[in-house]
Formats: sequence, structure tokens, C-alpha cells
Amino acid sequence: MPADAPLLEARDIVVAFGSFRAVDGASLSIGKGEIIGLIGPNGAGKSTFFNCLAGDRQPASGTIMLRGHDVTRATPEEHARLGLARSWQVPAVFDDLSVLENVMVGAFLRHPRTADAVAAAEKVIDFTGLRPIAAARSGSLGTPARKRLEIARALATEPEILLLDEALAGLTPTEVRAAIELVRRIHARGITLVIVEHVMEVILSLANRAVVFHQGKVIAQGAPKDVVQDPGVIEAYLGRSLNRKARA
Amino acid sequence: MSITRRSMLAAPALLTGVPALAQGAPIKVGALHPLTGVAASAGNAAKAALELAVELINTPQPDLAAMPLMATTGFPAIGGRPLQLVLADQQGSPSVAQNQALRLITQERVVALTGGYQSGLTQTASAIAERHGIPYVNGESVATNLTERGFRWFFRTTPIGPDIAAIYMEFLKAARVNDRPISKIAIVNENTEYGTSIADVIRRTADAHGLSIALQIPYAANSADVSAQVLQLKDAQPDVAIFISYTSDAILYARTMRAQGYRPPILIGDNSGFSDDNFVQTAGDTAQGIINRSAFDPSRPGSNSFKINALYKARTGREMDDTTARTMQGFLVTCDAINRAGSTQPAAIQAALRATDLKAEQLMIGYRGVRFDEKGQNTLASVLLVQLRGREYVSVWPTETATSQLQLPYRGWE
Amino acid sequence: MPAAPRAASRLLLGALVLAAVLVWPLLIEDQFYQRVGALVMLAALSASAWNLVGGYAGQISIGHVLFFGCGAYASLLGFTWFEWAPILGAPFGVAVSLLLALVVGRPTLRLKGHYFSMATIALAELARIIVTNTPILGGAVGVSGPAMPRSVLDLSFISPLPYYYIFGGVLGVLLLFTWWMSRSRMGFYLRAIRGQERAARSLGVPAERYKMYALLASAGFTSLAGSLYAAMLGFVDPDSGLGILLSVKMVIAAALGGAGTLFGPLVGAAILVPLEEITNAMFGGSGTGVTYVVYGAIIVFISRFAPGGLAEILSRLKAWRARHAG
Amino acid sequence: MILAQVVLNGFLVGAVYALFSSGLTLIWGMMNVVNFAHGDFVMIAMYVAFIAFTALHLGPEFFVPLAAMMLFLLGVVVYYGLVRHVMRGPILAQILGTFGLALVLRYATLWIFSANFLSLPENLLGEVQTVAGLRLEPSRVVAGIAALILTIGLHLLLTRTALGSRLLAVAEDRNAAMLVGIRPDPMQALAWGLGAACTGVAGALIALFFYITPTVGESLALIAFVVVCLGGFGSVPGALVAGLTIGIIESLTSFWIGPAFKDVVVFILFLAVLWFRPQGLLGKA
Repeated sequence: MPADAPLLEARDIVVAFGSFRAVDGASLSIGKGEIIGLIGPNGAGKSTFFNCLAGDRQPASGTIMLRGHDVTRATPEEHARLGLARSWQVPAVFDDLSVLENVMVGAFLRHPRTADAVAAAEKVIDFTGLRPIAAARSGSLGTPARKRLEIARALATEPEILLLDEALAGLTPTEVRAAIELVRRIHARGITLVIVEHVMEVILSLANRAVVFHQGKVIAQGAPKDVVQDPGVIEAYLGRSLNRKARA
Repeated sequence: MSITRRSMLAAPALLTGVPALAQGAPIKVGALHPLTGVAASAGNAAKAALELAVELINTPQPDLAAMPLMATTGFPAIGGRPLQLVLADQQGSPSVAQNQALRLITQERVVALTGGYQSGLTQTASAIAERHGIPYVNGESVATNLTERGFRWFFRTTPIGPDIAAIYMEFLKAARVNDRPISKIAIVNENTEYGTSIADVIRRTADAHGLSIALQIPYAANSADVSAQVLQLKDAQPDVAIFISYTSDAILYARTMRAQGYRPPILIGDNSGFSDDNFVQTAGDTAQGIINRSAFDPSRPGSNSFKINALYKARTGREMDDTTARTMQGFLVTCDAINRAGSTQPAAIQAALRATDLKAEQLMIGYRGVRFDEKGQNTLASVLLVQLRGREYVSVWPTETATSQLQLPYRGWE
Repeated sequence: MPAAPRAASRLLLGALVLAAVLVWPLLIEDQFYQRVGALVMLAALSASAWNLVGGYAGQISIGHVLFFGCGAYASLLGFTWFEWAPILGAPFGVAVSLLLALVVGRPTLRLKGHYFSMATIALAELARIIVTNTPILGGAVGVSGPAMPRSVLDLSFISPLPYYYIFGGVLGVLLLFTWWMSRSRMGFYLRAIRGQERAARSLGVPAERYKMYALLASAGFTSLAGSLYAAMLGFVDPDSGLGILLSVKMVIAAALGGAGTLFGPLVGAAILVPLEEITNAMFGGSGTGVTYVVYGAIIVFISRFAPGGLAEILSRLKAWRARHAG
Repeated sequence: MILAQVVLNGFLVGAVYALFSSGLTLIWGMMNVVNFAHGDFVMIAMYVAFIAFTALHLGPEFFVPLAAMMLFLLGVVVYYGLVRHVMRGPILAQILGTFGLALVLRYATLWIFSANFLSLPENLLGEVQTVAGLRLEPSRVVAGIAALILTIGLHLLLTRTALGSRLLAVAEDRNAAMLVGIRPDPMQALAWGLGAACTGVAGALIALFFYITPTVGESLALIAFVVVCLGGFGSVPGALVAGLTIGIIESLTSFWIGPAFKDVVVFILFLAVLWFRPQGLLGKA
């Protein structure tokens, strides 16, 4: 793999539900060290596209390359092995397990022995600030802690690229600030990030590139500040949901 | 610890009809029957019959003096000690049958075990009795292999497969449909152990007699619908249809045959389901003239069978069916042997069972007698054929002992 | 309480319980209770085996009797066909079970929730019907072991004690295996799959493969339980070896004690089996069905007040103590 | 001609299967609660019909609604007394609780009524009719028509009424339903009541031509499970299609291959459907 080749590249992705094409020929190339913000009105197809990138859904056509491997038809676990991790829009923590054990499940990917997995998970726990609740049953946690746990668990798989699906939605402003700070520290470790987010302020402050989805296609991309000025983007949002997004 | 536990269990165990007249500590005889589960109706009929037997043995019954132990109280040869029945529910499970056999032997200290009902359960329960050296008398399980195991403590009073098949063949060779001999026989059997083994032995015996089975339809017991089988028969038009069914299926067949308008010239319903008084009460009106094998013919006034049936009916409001009667007879044979043993020692009872030689008039059922061969099988067990008239079965075959004339063809609901 | 003394006291408690389990049958001479003890061990063995796939991996099979029957039939068919001691058939039962698990596991483990449960019921019922209609497998009549014991290998004992210790020994091996598994990667992966399969896969858990491992281990031990059962009973027929009720009993023993915990199935079996036997001994002879009314009512009661099994009560108790201690 | 009769019988039996499965699909499919006592609900309804007929001298036009009402009550009581609490736990708790309930219902009935087989008089709805050479039993025809009406009625209730959408909302997401002001408990209790009432109608109608005994539910329950799963959990039309399919297949298999194998064909078909459509025939993906 040449040094400047993209880390993750999707070409001409199509996903159809019956006759409706949720994703209609979208392409995206992500380089190492980027923070990509994926935005677009509701139903624009960004979540579906995101799921394709994560290996959770297989596109009808198109190809996805991850670190030089064709992963278009690969399972989610193969994506994980190749260094891709994700969080879920609705936190999907393992309720019966403690916070530490949740993180261990991720850590086992690179550390098959239990003792090593514990050690690796402990480091991630400290890094993400979950130490005070490490022994708590994760089913008893509130939403902010769950979102943070999801990120910790994903980090424990030692990914090169991390996909965050609305990891900040539903948080209070204080929590959002803490989360942004965490994302920055993750990025500082050399992990590439793809963020789906409704909160425009997050994209503006975090992303170095914004990618706008509309009707299953990428209609604009570039520096976030420029993109939000783009007439096509405003057009796409207008009437439907720009106001709502802005309020959020 | 173990003592208190034991008494906790013993206290609610069934104490049936211990009368003031009988002397001394009761002698316990165990019985295993399906009191819950799909065979519960049969098990509860057996329970009522055994409770009746206890009452008859423990109180003087001059009216039944021809039968052993009836004229006296309790066991006269053992100081008049009363009989106590310890009934256990085997729940239709071979494993539970073993547990309960063990409990009756080790906790209840029964001197002999009876019952079992389903052949598989009789098999596992009697294996426990064999290991503990306790006599086991079975009165109702027909699987041939039970007496082929080389057991020394196992005895069986009931007629078995070959006896049953023999009388059917004898009858079918003599029967006429439209003045011509039977040529086409169909068997419809439920496909668990009972139906399969009876069907097999009928098939083999038929081959040996030069009659052939044109059609055999095994089906799963407890089917929700049997109309396809009836239509299959309607299509094939056999001279004789032999059904081997449990009660629920027997009821469904009778009703479905009526609904589908099918009547074979001769309809035989083998024992179990068709003998069950539940069948007679709920579906008998649509199965008039069905022929059944039985060893129990209560239709002759003054006979032991007649009297026992009357007593049973007074207790339960139902007719005693053949299976129940065979169960009760097995139990009575056990009690007779205990009395003749003059002791509650298992070995003495075993010896008395071996020496059993009861005559037909000493029985409550239509066997020619009770005498065990070296395998423990009753060599004098016999079967007769009965036919449904109204809500009662009357004996029609063999003709020399029959109380009624055989009526053909099968009438069904008309 | 500091960690070290707590660990020591737990160890002591464990040793005491183990000693009690080993010794109690020797202290009572009542054979019926000894046998109930043996049956507890057997039920705990089946339920713990089920627990691997049903509890830890959360794949609720209601067709495990399929593997139980494999073991039971292998034992007694070995005798019927070749006059082997029944227990010699056990390895073959395990082999057939593993093969079956491989074959049926692939399509069924893809199914989710109730669909998986129903598919397992259908498979077990299929096996029951096929065996019922196959004379060489004993058909409806069933197959028997040796009527008279020929050697000690036939495992035909008058006293229930040898069964108690044999079943208990195999159960011990299974519990050790389960304990080891639950602390290894496999245990974590299985519990992750049970919790959120999609999320687990995104963390690199090869869910299909691990579910299959769990099913294989579970099938093997269930089959072994079937072989031991058949060796003790000396008889199996389609109803007693492949009936749906047996599957349900494995599930409820595990559920009652706490599925997905090490000792849950053991606790469940230790409650259910004696309860069943004692209610039957007390009320069975009355012929009223009150046995099952009492048995059923107690099950309803437990599920009503401790839906997570008795393990839930224990953890609630712990939480309560922690609150009140701190 | 015989073949036509075979198919007709299969169709009518299938309608009965659909009838006693419709209540289960409501409870199991919508509320995601396994009811192992379903067969015993049918059994209770049969006893209600029997008592109403013999003790109160009520005809089918009265005892069918009566059974529906009694079972509605039973369903609501079971919901508040057991299911509501059990739903907090894992699916296993439901298996445990409803299995225990099944034993209690079945053997309490045995206790009260003994294990004896009972039945209603045959042809309560009239004699067997011959139409175009086909024999029709009025009781089965009525049961078949009732199955159709009940299925369509339930389907309309769920898809076309405000009540139905509330029921579905609760089934879909309890918490979300609470947010929009629907109290989930009465809704789920109602679903249980309705499911049980359908079962009541089914049981009372089946009692017209079937024997009645405490263990009768056992043989019916497994079929209901397969029907509901094959049709797709929660799909009322699915249960109808699956019930009819199974009825006809069973009938034809029994006639051609032999009744011992009818369930083999049904189960293989069932597994095959799950292989290609893991969500059942008409279930949602």
C-alpha cells in the first residue's frame, strides 16, 4: 500500500430498499489523520452510508477499500480486525457486564489472554476517564456514561479509524465539551475519525473536512466553514430541517 | 434428619380403607400408575379399582366368596393383618417409575409391587424390584419382551400379544362379509409402543394364517385431526378395519368416521382406547357394533365380573373397562400370593406366586386361570371378543361362552 | 471487608459446600434420597451443559433433548447391536451430537430470538418422529440396556451412590470447564453476543464461530448426560429420550437458578428435582394432579418475584448489603 | 372426489389451527412474550363451553361469547399477576413463568374435573351436510368461518383503529409510547385480554367437535407455536396463511405418505421457510 493511499475509500456505493435508493452512488476517500464530519438532512442516506463503511450493511454495488483491502462484502468482525471501530447511535453496551468487562471485550481482539486484555482495558479506562465507574454494571449507567463506554470499548480494539455515530447527541453542553475534548485526545493518538453528527457546532469545531449528504449522494465536501456557506447545501437543508438543525 | 424426612413423606401417603375389623399392622402393597399426564384417565380408573379391591379384601364379602380373600378380613394366613395400598404416580416417565418403585420399596417398605401401565415403565420399575428382590406383579402391560428378561421376581397375569392376535385370526377366519370370507384387512395403529407392537403381532399372525394385511396406517397419537386416515380407508374399502388407538384418538376416529360417512363391514377397535369407558360415554353412540377384545365380560349376571363391575359402578358411576379389570386382577393375584405365603418375606411371596394355581371361577376376569410359567407369564390368560350394544360391551366370541349373538355388519351411528 | 480475607472466606465457604455435597449421601442411608441426589446431579449436568449455549451465549435452545437423546440412544443401541456395555456408547453419542450440532448449527444459529427457539423445537421433534418410525433405532418401543448386569462396566448398581458420584464427577468437570471458559476470551465473547450481537461483531467478535463453539461444547456434554441417564435407567424410548418436556426442564432448571451463571443451573436443579420428587411422593398417590399444581405454583412464584432467577436475588442481596455497609 | 374431500378437510382443520393461533400471535408476536400456557388457555375455554352447556343449558350462540369474556378476564389477570413482572426479566423468565402457569391451569382442572374425557353432544349445529359430493360438518365450517372473521377483525383492529395503533406503539417501544402519553400497562393488559379472548372463541368452537380433557392443550400448543412462527411473529394474516398451509399439507401428507409422517413434512417445511425467510412468511424483516 503506497504511503499516501487513502485509509478508507468508498467508491460509487449504492444501497436500495426496494425501489428507493437510500444511497445512490456515493463516494468518499478518507486519509490518515483526518476528522471527517458526515452531515445531511434526515433521510439523506448518511446513516446507511455510515453502516456500509462500518461493514454492518453490504451495498448493492460499489467497492469499499480499507487499508488496501477490499472489504465491500466483509463482515463487521473483519473490519474490526483490519482496524476499524465504531460506536452506535443508540448505545449498545453489554448490560450484564461491568464497564471494565465491556472494554475487555474490545481488548480481547488484540490480546487473546485474559490478563493482557485486563491490562489493556485498564489503560483505556484511564484514558477515557471511566475509572470511577469501572466496576459498575453497565446496564445501570445513564446515557452519557454509555456513550463514553462505547467509545472506550471501540478504542480497546486499537483501531486506526474510528467511526462515531452521533456520539454526542443527547448530551448536555458540559458533557458535549468533555466529549469533544475526548475526541481531540483520541485524534492526537493518531486515530482517524469519521463523525456523523447533527450538532453543527461539533462539526465546525472538530472536523477538518465536512461531507454533505443529500438524497443518497455527496453533494459537497470541504472545510466545514466553507461547506456551510455552499448554496447547494443550504438549498438541501432549506424548508426541511436546517432550522431544526440550527436550533439543536 | 432422615427419620423426620421420612415421616414427613409417609404421613400423607394414601391410607385406604383400613377397617376396624382387621388386626395388626397393615401389610403394604405398592402400585404404580399414571395418575397425571396423557394417560391420567386410565391411571385414575385403576386407582378406583385398586381402592375397591382393598376394601373388598379388608371387609368380609360373602357375596364374592368364590374369590380368594373375599370372605375373610385382611390376610387370614398372616393373623388377619389388613391390606394397605400405597399408590404412586409414575407420571408416564420411565425415570419417575423407577424413582417411585425405589421409594415404595425402601421408604414405604411394600412387600410387593404391582402395576406399571405402559410397558416401558413396567420395564424400568420392575428392574428396580428385581435388584432389591421384591416381587413385581404386572396385570396390564402386553409387550412380549417383559417376560423374556430372565427376571426371577417378575410375574405377569395379562394375556400378551400372541394371545390377542390369535383370537382375532380365529374370528376373522370364521367371519363372513356378504357371505364371502374376509380378504382385505386394514390396520390403523397409533405409533407408540402399544400400537406398534400389537399391530406387528397381528400382522405376523395373519401371515401365518394365510390372511394378509392389505393396508397398514400408523399415525401419531394425540393427533388433532384424523380425517385423512379415514378417507384413506374409505378409498381402500377393506373388509375389516382394525384400529389400535388410545382413548383420545379412538373418540376422534369414531366422530370423524361419522362426519366422513365411512363404515367398514367389520370394525375392530383393539382394547385400550375403545375399552375405556370414556370412549363408550363420549363416542359410543356413533360406534354401535364395534368389536373389541377383552378379557372382562361383566354382562353375565351372577358372575364375579358382574358383581365387581356393579360395585365399581356404584363407586365411580362408570363401567369398569378391560384394562382396569386386568390391573385389578393382577393386584388380587398378588394379594392371594401374599396370603398363601403366610409371611411378608419377599422370598416366601415369590415362592407363593410361583405356586399360584387359580381356577377360572376364582377370578374376577375371564381368564381360564392363573398359573405362571418359569418366565413369570400367566399361561392360562385368555381373551374374548365383545361387541358394543348401546353403552355396554357384550361378549360375542368365542360363541360357546358368548352371552350375545354377533351382529354384522358394523352399524356405527345408525 | 478487605479483599484478602474476603477471598479466603469465600474459599472456605466453597470448600465447606463441596465437602457437604460429597459427604451427605454417605450420612443418610435412605436410598430414595440418595437417588434424588443422583438425579439432581444429572439434571444439573444437563442444565449446565445447556447453560453454555443458552445461558452464556443467550441462544435459547428448546431442542437440546436432541443431543440428550443422541447420547441415550448411542448407549443403548451399542448394547442392542453389539452387546457393548452402555457407557461405551457414550463417545459415539458425543461424536454424533457434535456432528449434528455442526450440521444444524450453521443454519439455525443465524436465526434470532424466538425463531431460533422454535427451530430447535422443530429439529428435536423431527428427531423424535423419525426415531419413532425407524425400527432399527428401536422405533416406538424404545431400546433397552442389559436386563441383568454382566460386569461393573454395565454401571448397574443397586445403590444410587455410585450414580451420584459418577454424575457428580462429570458435572465437576463441566463446571471446571465452564469456570475456565467464563474467565477466558470465549466467555466474554459469548456474553457480549448475548448482550448485543451486532455491537459484539463490530468489536471483532466472530459471533457465528463462537456461537458454534458454545453449541458444540454444550451438545457434547448434553449427550454425555444422556448416555449416563440411559446407563442408569436401562431404557429409552422416543418420549423419554427425545420428548420436548426434557428440553423444557433443562431450560427451566437453568432459568430458575440463573442462566449464564456458573452455579445457577446447579442451584435450579437442586431445587426443582427434589421439589418434583417430594411433591410427587407426598401428593402423587392421590391422583388429583395436586403434585403439579404445587410444583407449577412454586415455579410461577419464583418467576414472578425473581425473573432473573435466584441468582438475581443473590445479587440484589449483595447490592443491599453494599448499600447498608457503606 | 376423495382428494377434493382431503383438501377440504385440510382447509377446515387449517382454519381451526389459524383460529387458535390468532390469540397467540397477538400475545407472542406483539408483546414479545412466549406463552407456554397457550394450549391450556384453549383447554380452559373448552371447559367453560362444556359447563355453560351442561350446567347452564346455554347454546353455542351464548357459550362462545361467554368463553371469550371469561378468557379475556383470565388474560388480564394473568397479565397483571404474572406477565407484567416477568417481562422485567429475560425471555427465560417468561418461559419459566408461563410453563409453571400451564402446569397450574392443567392440573387444577384435572383436580376439579378429573382426567375423564368429556364432550359436547355431536352435531349441536346440525347434521353433516353433503354439498356437491363433499361432506361438510357444520361445526367445522362454523369454526372455519369464525377463523376468517376473527383474523380479518383482528387485523383491521390493529391496522385501522386508534386502539390498534396504540397497541402497536406499546409493542414497538414501551418507553417511546409512554413519552407520547400512552400508559403501557393497560394497553398490554388489553392485548393479553384480547389474545386470550380470541383463544376463548377458538376453544369454545373446537369444543363443538373435539374431546375435552385437561391435557388436550398439549397437543394443540405445539401446532400453534409452529403456525405463529411460520406466519411471522405478530402477523395476524401470517397466522391465517400458515394455519391453512399446515392444515392442507398435513391432510395431503397423511393421505399420500401416511399420518405418522405428516409432522415430518410440516417441520421440514417450517425449517426450510426459516432458512430462506428467517422472519417467517409474512413477518417483517
